[in-house]
Amino acid sequence: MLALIPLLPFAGFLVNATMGRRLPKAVTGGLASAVMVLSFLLAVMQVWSLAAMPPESRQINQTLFTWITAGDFSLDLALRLDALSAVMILVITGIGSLIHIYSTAYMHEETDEAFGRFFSYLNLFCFFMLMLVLGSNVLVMFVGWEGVGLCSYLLIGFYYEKKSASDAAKKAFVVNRIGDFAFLLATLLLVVTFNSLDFTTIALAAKEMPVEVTFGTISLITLLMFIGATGKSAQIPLYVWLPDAMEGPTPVSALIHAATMVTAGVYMIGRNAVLFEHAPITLQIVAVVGAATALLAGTIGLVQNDIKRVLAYSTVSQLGYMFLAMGMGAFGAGIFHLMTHAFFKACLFLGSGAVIHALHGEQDIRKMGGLKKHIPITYWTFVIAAVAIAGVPGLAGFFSKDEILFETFLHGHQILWGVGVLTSLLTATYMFRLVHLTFHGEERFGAAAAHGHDAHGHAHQPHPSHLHDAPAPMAFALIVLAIGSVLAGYVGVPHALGGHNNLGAWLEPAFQATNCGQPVTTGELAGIALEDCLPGEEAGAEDHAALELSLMAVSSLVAFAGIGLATLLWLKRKDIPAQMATQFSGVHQLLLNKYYVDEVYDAIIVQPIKVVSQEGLWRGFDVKIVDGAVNGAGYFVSGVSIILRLLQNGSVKTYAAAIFAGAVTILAYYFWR
Amino acid sequence: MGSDALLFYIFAGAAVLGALLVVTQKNPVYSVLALIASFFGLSGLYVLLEAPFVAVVQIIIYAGAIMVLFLFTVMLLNVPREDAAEWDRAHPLYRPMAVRIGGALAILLALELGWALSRTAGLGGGVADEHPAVSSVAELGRVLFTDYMFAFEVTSILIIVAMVGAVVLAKKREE
Amino acid sequence: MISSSFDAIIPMLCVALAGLVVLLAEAFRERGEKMPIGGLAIIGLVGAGAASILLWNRNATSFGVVTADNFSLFVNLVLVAVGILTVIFSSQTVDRDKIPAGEYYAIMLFAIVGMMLMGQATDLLVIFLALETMSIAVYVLTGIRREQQQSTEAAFKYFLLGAFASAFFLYGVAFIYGVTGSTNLDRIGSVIAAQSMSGNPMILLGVGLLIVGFAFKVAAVPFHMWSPDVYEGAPAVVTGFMSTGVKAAAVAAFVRVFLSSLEPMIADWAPVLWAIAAATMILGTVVGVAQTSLKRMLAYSSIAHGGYLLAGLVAGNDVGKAAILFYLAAYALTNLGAFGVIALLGTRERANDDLRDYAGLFKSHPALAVLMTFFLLSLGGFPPTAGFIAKWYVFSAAIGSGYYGLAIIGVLSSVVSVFFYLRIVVMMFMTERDARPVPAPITTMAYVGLALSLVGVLYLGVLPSAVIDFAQASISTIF
Amino acid sequence: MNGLPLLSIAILLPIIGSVLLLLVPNRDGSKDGLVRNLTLAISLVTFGVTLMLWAGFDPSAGAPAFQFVERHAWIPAFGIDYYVGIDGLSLMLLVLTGFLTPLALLTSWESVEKHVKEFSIFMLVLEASMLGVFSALDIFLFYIFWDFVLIPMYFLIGIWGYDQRIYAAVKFILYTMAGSVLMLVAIIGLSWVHQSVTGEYSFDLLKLYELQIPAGTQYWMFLAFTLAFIIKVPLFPFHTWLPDAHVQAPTPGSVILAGVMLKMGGYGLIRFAFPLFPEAALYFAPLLATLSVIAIVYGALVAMVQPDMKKLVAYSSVSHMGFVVLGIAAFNMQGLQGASYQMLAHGVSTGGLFCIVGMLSDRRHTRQISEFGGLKTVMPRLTAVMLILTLSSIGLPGMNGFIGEFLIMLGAFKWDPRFVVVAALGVILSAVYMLWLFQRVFYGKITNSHNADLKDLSFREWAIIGPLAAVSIGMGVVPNLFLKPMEPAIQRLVDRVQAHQPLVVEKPAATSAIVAEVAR
Amino acid sequence: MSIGHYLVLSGVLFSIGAAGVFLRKNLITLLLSVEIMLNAVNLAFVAFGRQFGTVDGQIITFFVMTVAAAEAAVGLALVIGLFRHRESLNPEAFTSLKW
Repeated sequence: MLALIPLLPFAGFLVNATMGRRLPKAVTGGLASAVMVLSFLLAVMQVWSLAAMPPESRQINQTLFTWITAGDFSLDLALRLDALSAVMILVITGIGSLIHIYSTAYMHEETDEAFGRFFSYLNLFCFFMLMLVLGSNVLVMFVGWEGVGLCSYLLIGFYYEKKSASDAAKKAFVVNRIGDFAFLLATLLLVVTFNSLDFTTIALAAKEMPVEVTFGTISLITLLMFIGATGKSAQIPLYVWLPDAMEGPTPVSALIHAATMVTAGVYMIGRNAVLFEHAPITLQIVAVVGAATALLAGTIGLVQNDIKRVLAYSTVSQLGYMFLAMGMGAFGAGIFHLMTHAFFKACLFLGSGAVIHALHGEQDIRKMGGLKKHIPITYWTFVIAAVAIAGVPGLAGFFSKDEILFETFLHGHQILWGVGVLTSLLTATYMFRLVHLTFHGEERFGAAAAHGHDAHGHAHQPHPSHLHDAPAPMAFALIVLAIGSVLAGYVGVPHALGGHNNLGAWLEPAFQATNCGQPVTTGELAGIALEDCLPGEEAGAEDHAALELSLMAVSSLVAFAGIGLATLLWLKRKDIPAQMATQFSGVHQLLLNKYYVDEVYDAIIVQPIKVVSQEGLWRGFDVKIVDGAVNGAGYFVSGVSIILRLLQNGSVKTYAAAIFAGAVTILAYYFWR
Repeated sequence: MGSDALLFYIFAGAAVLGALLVVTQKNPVYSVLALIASFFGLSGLYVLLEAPFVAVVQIIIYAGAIMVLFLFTVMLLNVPREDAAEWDRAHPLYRPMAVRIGGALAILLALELGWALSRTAGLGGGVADEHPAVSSVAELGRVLFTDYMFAFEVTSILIIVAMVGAVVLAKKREE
Repeated sequence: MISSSFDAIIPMLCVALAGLVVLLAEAFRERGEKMPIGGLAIIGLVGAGAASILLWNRNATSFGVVTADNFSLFVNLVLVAVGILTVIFSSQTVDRDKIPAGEYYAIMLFAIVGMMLMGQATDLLVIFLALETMSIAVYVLTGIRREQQQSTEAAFKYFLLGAFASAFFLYGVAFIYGVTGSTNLDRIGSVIAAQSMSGNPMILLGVGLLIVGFAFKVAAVPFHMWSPDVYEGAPAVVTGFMSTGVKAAAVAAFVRVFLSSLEPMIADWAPVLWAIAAATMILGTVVGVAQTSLKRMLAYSSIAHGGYLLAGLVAGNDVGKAAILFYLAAYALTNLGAFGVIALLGTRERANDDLRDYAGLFKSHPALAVLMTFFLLSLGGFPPTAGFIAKWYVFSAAIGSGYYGLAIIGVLSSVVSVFFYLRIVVMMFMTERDARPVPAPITTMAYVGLALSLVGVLYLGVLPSAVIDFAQASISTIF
Repeated sequence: MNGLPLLSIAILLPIIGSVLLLLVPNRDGSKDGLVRNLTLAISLVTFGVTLMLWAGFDPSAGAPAFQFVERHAWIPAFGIDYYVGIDGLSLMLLVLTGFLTPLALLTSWESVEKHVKEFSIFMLVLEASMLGVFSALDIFLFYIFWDFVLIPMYFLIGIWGYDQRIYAAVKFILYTMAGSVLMLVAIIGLSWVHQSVTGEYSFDLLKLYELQIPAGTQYWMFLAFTLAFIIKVPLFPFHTWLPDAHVQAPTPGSVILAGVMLKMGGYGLIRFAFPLFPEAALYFAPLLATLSVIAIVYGALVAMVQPDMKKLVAYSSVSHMGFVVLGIAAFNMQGLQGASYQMLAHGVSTGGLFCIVGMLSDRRHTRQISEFGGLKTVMPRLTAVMLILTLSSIGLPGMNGFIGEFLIMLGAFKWDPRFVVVAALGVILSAVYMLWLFQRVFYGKITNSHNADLKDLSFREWAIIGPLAAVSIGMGVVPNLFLKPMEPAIQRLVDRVQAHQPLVVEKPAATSAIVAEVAR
Repeated sequence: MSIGHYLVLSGVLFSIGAAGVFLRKNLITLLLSVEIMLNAVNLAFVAFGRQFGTVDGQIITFFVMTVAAAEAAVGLALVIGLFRHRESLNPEAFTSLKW
């Protein structure tokens, strides 16, 4: 039953991959969407039955078969549904369904072949993503982990004829692989340490171990895992692939590069919460990296001009938030933000897709503006999502973001909290910069778009009068997601606001394996450990309600300030940004060029490796030295041969001399040995 | 020094001198004649060694027959002088080397032989000290046709081969 | 002592009689009359072979100086095979090259008599006589195409150096005679075994000079220098004949002298032979690399094979003796086959033995190319051919006596040798054909000969057990 | 079925087949079709026989170690037998050989046009000798097959190869032979050791396993064996014959070379070098592991910058086979299972890659990457299959490459994590070079007009590449199907080796010992 | 005279003969040099035989002479053959086979 959830999309993939090119679009798209919806319904059913179980034993297991055995190492291909993965599969299948539906319209102008290919990839992605979250052990999760990477590769490179697309695809895969390198090492360490890869087994075993005050095995494992997560979830230093990944079709950006795949790192930390709690040092690193990524991406997002890139950096930034939460040990908060983010970011991406669709491929926001009246549905859904992400009270983003900031502050990391708030301001600012430049102000598309992108192979020129709003399937997805953006937060309304943090409570057992029996005595770490040992409801509710409320107020203010700032700068006083750009041209250029990180990576890693490999290893070492030695041995023998044969000079006397000399030598040996 | 010793040195001197002349003469005719002289010296030594039949055979067969064959060939070919042909100089590797090396090796070989002999015990005694000489032709013949019967027969094959071979190699062939 | 028994010399007698009959037949031949002279020779050889088989295990001796122990009988059989194959290959080339058939076959048969005698003789003097009989016969065979300067030149070089080396050999015999008072191997052996001789410089002189003589015939470094020139200059069939027959006979005598009477002095001669064997293997293969004439290339290869044989001799153990016998058989069949192919491809005017002459042979003469390939693979020591088993066998002997170094030199040099064997294969199979004088059509008889060689090579390579047992039985009765 | 000597049938079938082919008169090439069909049929039957072996094989732990054993005295004087038998490890490699040969033959149908009959004979003989290598239990017999393999491969490269074929063929045969002859010396030495201990010669592997070999002897014999095997693998720095051989070989040659012949090296290490000389093996394992991790990274880096597709895949083999040696060096269950599995996986996926490169080069008569680009547009099916094989080569989880690499790294990690940290870099680098290749060849626009009308996979090509791709995936999904039969065999090997302590070698002493031995 | 004297003499003659092979540029002298070597050996045989008091040494010399005669016959035939080809007796004239 459980296995059907991923297998349905897989079946869809098989059909579309083999026959997609020959089937009409309606069938392909319909089939792909149908399997997703079906999968979603199945997921709901499964979660429903899960919810019916008592909280301590909320698990549904399904072992398919024994996958790998080698000596004492044995691994099952097994699936497990628990509270955490329940949230994930709902998000994946739910938002996945919507995006499938959306895509049937969005991709409609592709050829049959490309259309089928697109949906087969998309289905395959969902299959792998579900495997990722349902896998009951690290390796099954790793299958999903790499599988989604593969689909991401395929989908980013969907327009494979474009060099930039295929470059971006390769970059995404390779950067992810760097993370996987660490993840793989972590896996090996896990086997060596726990002799198992099963999440539950590991968690139970880890529970018995002391929290590592100094850097120990678990810290190393978790650190390596986190490095893996930075690859998949686009954190410093491996975030560079995600903005480039926007070369893929927009629904892909929405599904993979916003809602699901990129959150796999967050999910993975949540999945291994027990381990991470035993490694406070790693948690600190996670938090710092998360906060730094959030800020860095936010600053870059501020100046980008490509509608999707802004959203991409926003995604990186929001992922940083999630990691900040995870680093605080507030796993529930991280997952909460993951969920809400899935809604509004998907909505934003799909909205941007609708914009691009309307403008026939134009992505530069400097060439948009005033679209509000042309595409109202898109506009409104987009704005709702933007408000949600900005953290305006009452919408999804507010609750989740606030919980994170609260937890951060609570754990005594005021600096990180400050970073979080600053990022929050930036988020509100760049989101509304985007909204204003896209939808408000004067219309700048028209002629400009005539020689704009032609990413989708559209032949006809856009014209204002021909602008049309999202067709029904797209509109449907947008509206549902917008509603989600508003409402999703209410599953986790904090106690301070009189809620019950239902999501937190639901997730609690999934993270509950902490060894609360053994209090940790060492210094400041005690705080974290004790904090987690206390049941969530009592933890913050009474003592910190006031604090939480005041922090909420701060962030609400910040959200509004950001929106206001954006309105001021990009709607009212457009001269200021331009002025600033010239005044601080250095900073502006730095931001515009994304801190030159790609260039630096290229210069200090990629190019040296290429040059060293080509000139040093291959043409130098391999050809000249190693092969040179081999051929040299051959030449040596031939050379000696040519010299020695000259002794054979044809003169009978020389030959006699040789015999004579031989005889004399033998006798000499006998008498002077 | 007894008369034996004197005779030994005379004959030995003749043999060595003859041999030296053989290898130093440029004219092969002289070489052949010097070799015959050397053979006479050897023949004398055989007499000293109480092997008169060998001494006679040495003169009759060796000096008389084999050397005449050589002489005959030399006359037939009629090349009294060594020719320093152009191909001589064409071999920078060879010319001076082989002579020098050959000479040096010969001296080395002589030294080695001498050194070896000098270290061998029991060579100091007279040749004739231990056993009486067996020099009768009858005894010689008896041993030759009993113990060396087979070897004797083998030489017949050897001679046939040599004969047929010499004919095959040298006779004018009808084409 | 006259032994009343003639048994031991029957094989030789058969061959010698055949030789005489051939000579007589030639003498009474009418001008232009065709005679099945080759057939006569084969009959004699087959008779010798049959006699050898009948004498098996009887340990016959004749005249006190000839023995027909299994060792020599094995060698005899190898020589018979060499002889038969040579006769078969000659059948085509004798007519083509206008060689006087009667004399040619007679001398060849007498050479085989000398070879057989070398293996059977138990007296240094008889060995010397046998050596000379064989040598003189082979000198003549080498120079038999006297209208060719190369042939005569080769014969003269061989002759002069052979005589030179014979003198050394004989001098060695003299010293051994001087120390032991006898030329009989048994008596020499018992004298040497009775008293420690290794301090006696005279016997060492004798041993050293004997090594020179034998090593010359085996073409071991540095006494090898005649062989490339002679092999190149001689008619290909003769080259095949001498590279196998002479080597087999010389090695047989070498083994008999050094592993029977001189065995007690093994510590004295083994290091010398070790060095010679090593140098022979290395030089033979290394210089072979630079050759472009096939005959010359195979000459160097056969030098190297002499080195492998010596490795078996150095080992000095039972395995080594049997290995040498097996090696002789394997090498004889292989090398004769290879030279047979070369001979068949020659024309009267040109030997056609340059590497370039073999370009594209696979296209023009596929059967010959395939046969040649098998022979080359066997020479290179690839399974499943006789060459592999033979090499394995001698190296096994060397290793059994602890001579790892020699074995390693051996195997590495055989790798180098593969290089030049493969050059021929490359030419035959992988290169396009140049313009080349077309050889005379190849007779069925020649193909039969090659097929026989191939069957032998494969038989020894795939099912060597019978011959190995045979070889082991051959050495068990003597030494 | 038990009555039939199935193993010998498998080895002899191709030989009988090649004799049959000899009888087909085909001087002018008019019967090429018949020859091809006949050859394919023979190889398919052989494959069937190997499958029958699999079906009849008892993989349970209690079953006899070697099954289908046949033993006939061959050279009794030296205790040499025709002695064949298989355990799980051999079985899998036999099946791999049986599987790849018909596919390789199919690839020849268009690429090989001249001397079809001879080509077929060489392929069949090659198959027979490879089957022999994997099933010989007499070490002498093993060496014979081992050495013989070189000959047909030499001809395949030399006659049907590309421009530099002669150089490559000669280099191939000399290089690999130079390595293996020292093994011959060691094999002979081994039989003498057996003789000195028990009084009789034997080349029986199982008897030799039981020998207590003195430390100094082990030291050198292990090196001799290992040199032969790591040249075949090939391990850095003995790899340079491989790119030449691969690039110049015709497609079927490359497929067999990469698919099966390289495995002979790994198989030799597992079956011979380690269990015969356990102390020395444990002593040298770190050295081997060091070389193997260098090979992994080095091969990958050099592969990355190759302009020639075949060379790229060849260097990738160096990298992948480095993993195999790493797993063997670890010599624990995971490492060894992984290594064995990786051999199978690499055989399938790299064999497949060579097939595809061959198909492209058949169409365009070039293998330069720069000549291609945008092929996905014209040949989407080939692209899809190529993608599968690329991913398999990269080691994507769920594909065959991953299982092997993971187990190897796991085994090596349990042994010494330092090696794994370097080896795991290969995971990154393989993605770099394979995806870069994929991108340059298949992505982008068609810039070269020659590529514009290339045909997609034909039916025959589907028949070649389809099974390979399917098996690549299947092996990743149900690896236990392949791991299970090998397990008892590998367990036994591990037990044998791990029962020993590493050799404690005082190097100078050992060195002087060998010097003394050589000097004798 | 002691056996040593004869052996030394024999050694000297043998060395001279051996040297003769290198000193002269005439094929016939080369053959003569080989004859000197054989005679040196003969002397040793006879001396040894005398010392042992047997006829063996003397008999062996007969065989050596026979062999020498046979060699001379074939050798001279070859010399004539060579001379026919190049009108020269210089051994260096006959180096067409080399390397």
